[in-house]
Amino acid sequence: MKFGIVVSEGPYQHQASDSAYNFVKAALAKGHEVSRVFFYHDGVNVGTRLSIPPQDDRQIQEQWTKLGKEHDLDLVICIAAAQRRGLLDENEAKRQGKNADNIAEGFRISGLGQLIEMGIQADRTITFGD
Amino acid sequence: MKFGIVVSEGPYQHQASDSAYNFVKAALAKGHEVSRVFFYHDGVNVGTRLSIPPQDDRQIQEQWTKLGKEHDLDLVICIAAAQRRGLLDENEAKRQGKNADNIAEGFRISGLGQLIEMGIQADRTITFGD
Amino acid sequence: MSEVKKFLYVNRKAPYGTIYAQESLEVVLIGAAFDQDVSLAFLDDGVFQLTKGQDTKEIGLKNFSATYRALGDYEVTKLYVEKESLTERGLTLDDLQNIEYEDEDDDYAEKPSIRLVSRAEMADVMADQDVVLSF
Amino acid sequence: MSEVKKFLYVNRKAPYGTIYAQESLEVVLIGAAFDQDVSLAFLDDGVFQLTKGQDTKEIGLKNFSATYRALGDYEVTKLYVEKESLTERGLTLDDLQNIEYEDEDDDYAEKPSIRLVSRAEMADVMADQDVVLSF
Amino acid sequence: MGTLHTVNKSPFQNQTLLSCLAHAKDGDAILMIEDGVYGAASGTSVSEALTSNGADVALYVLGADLAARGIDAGRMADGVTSVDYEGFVDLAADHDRVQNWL
Amino acid sequence: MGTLHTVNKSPFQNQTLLSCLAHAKDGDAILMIEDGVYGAASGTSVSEALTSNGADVALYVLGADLAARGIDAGRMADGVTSVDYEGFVDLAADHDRVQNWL
Repeated sequence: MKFGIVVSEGPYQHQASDSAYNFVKAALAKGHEVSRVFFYHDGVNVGTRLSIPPQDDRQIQEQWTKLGKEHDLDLVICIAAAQRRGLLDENEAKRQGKNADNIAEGFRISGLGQLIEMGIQADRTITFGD
Repeated sequence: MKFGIVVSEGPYQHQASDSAYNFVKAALAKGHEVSRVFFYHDGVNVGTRLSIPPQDDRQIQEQWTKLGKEHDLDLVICIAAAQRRGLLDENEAKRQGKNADNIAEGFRISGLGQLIEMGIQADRTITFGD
Repeated sequence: MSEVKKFLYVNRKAPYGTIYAQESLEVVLIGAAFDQDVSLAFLDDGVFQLTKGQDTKEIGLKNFSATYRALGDYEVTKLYVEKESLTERGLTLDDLQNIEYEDEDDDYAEKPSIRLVSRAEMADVMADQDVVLSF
Repeated sequence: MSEVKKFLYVNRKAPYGTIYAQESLEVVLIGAAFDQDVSLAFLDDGVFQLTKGQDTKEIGLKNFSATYRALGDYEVTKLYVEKESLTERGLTLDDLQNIEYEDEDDDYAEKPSIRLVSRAEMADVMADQDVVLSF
Repeated sequence: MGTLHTVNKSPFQNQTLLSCLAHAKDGDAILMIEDGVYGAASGTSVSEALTSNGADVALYVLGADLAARGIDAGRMADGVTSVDYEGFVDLAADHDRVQNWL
Repeated sequence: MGTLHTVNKSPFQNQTLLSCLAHAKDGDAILMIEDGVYGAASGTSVSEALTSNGADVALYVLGADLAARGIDAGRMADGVTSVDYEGFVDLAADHDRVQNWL
């Protein structure tokens, strides 16, 4: 079965991204496919490479990057939500005249159409948020 | 009278930073002093210079930077909360081996002690959050 | 993608205090291009999104309430509003914006997009979907 | 800074679902160095922060519940817990951690830090503060 | 002059206003802001709880947030006074402390 | 096989569980996760609403979130079944759709 996942809250602030991560891991372990993880609202902040969590805490961004690499996951950050919140990739930073970017490896920034497309293609769409 | 202000939620996601801004402007207009604005929890994200809000929307970070400059406000971002969420200044980026920083002009990163100190020094402490 | 799915956007939160209502609307507008069978549900505090006379000048946030009236142009024409949610909040249909669409199949007659439903009918609407996106 | 103010940290949210409980505790620990008169209030869902037996292994979050037991070492010894909030949640004092401090003025006798108060007494505690920080 | 309490959550979704009312004392004031302003309307499932609270508590609502949400000032419950941001500042200054119910 | 509903908010603070219960239909399931797991305990001010809901709705709770919050499995209300994340995945797969009550 094909799952599509939405993450709607920021890392550390809310448990949503942790719950999504645990769900995705369990789904993959059971042999299901995860067609895409779409980060929306404050969920876009999961994809910053600049976070430095305490060493005795989980490393949320790194967990996703690693899981994404292992299972070739499509980790998509909503561009509209990301721009409001200051999450940029190199291209977007250049285009907008910003002198830095902060997206982490394994994530890509794209439009809201990717959320609808995920809903169409997945057998089940599940949102983790607040 | 001296006001100390805490902002506890992220920009755009929650109205807290807007309400705090409107309150601070009104307090200053009435001749009060605002001894410090302390950004905590997701409130630290107010201080990113990488956000690109829609042009027909308010520019939250720029509003604070401008108000801060006009009134010499002490805009303090909590370092512990900021590290979890990926908000860094140049020094911290260097120290942590990160290849970019994202703090905006007019904000400074400091410890939680600044919150307690604000509570001691201000006549009234007011929190805008969720 | 030839498959047509039934998409329901569930709105249970008030506008402005948090961004969910506004970013939900952004998804609906983009989603309209995908030719799916789209419905919107407004229940609990979500009914507050549709009140008329919203004026955000003094709080400085962008007033996006006019966008609901434009949904018809995007062929988003089914806005289910829960009656019990209105009543608990002291509201009636008269407190909500007048939202209409032009019915192509009926000589472009203007028809109301808001469909007032009971809680039980709302449950039926929810149970009849393929994809439920909550905001 | 010689002035001593009464600081109350108000905890009304459950732990782990959101970060407020944990970051509140971080403020309390830092604040302890400032030699103010510190109290903590636990009411509504905040009482859940003090439950014993928390085990976060399976959700992957850091378990910070032991920190409450260390508060005494920081001379944070007044933890007001609202009785009605416990009762509504089916809890009694027995469901909470045993949190103690050593009373310097009484030959370092171990005394309970948790003070069970009624809602009316909690209102009195709140009204007796200089600075109220809410999480 | 007592405490200024602020409440910023809709009382139809969240218990915060009720908890605030249960802890406010005679001479205190409650100011409803952001989504909390929905609590200020009359004829709702929570307006009874607001206006019949036992204590002698002054009730205020931030007019800017009321207007944003399209709530007509005529719909406000008896005894609720609308203030602007400067009025909010005055309330904060005139009370001994501010407690924000988050 | 109906809808899997998830609820992630404490029912003592937030109306979401009650709203979900009011919209769940016979054959649906409700899974309590995150702060929603507090709703699964017996002997609370909301446990009556949970277990006496009219519809034939199966009730589940995510054990990992229950353990994190120190709620003893023995305190669970009658008729609530604890599942792990793999059980959550099974519930999502076995129902026709998932509705997340946020």
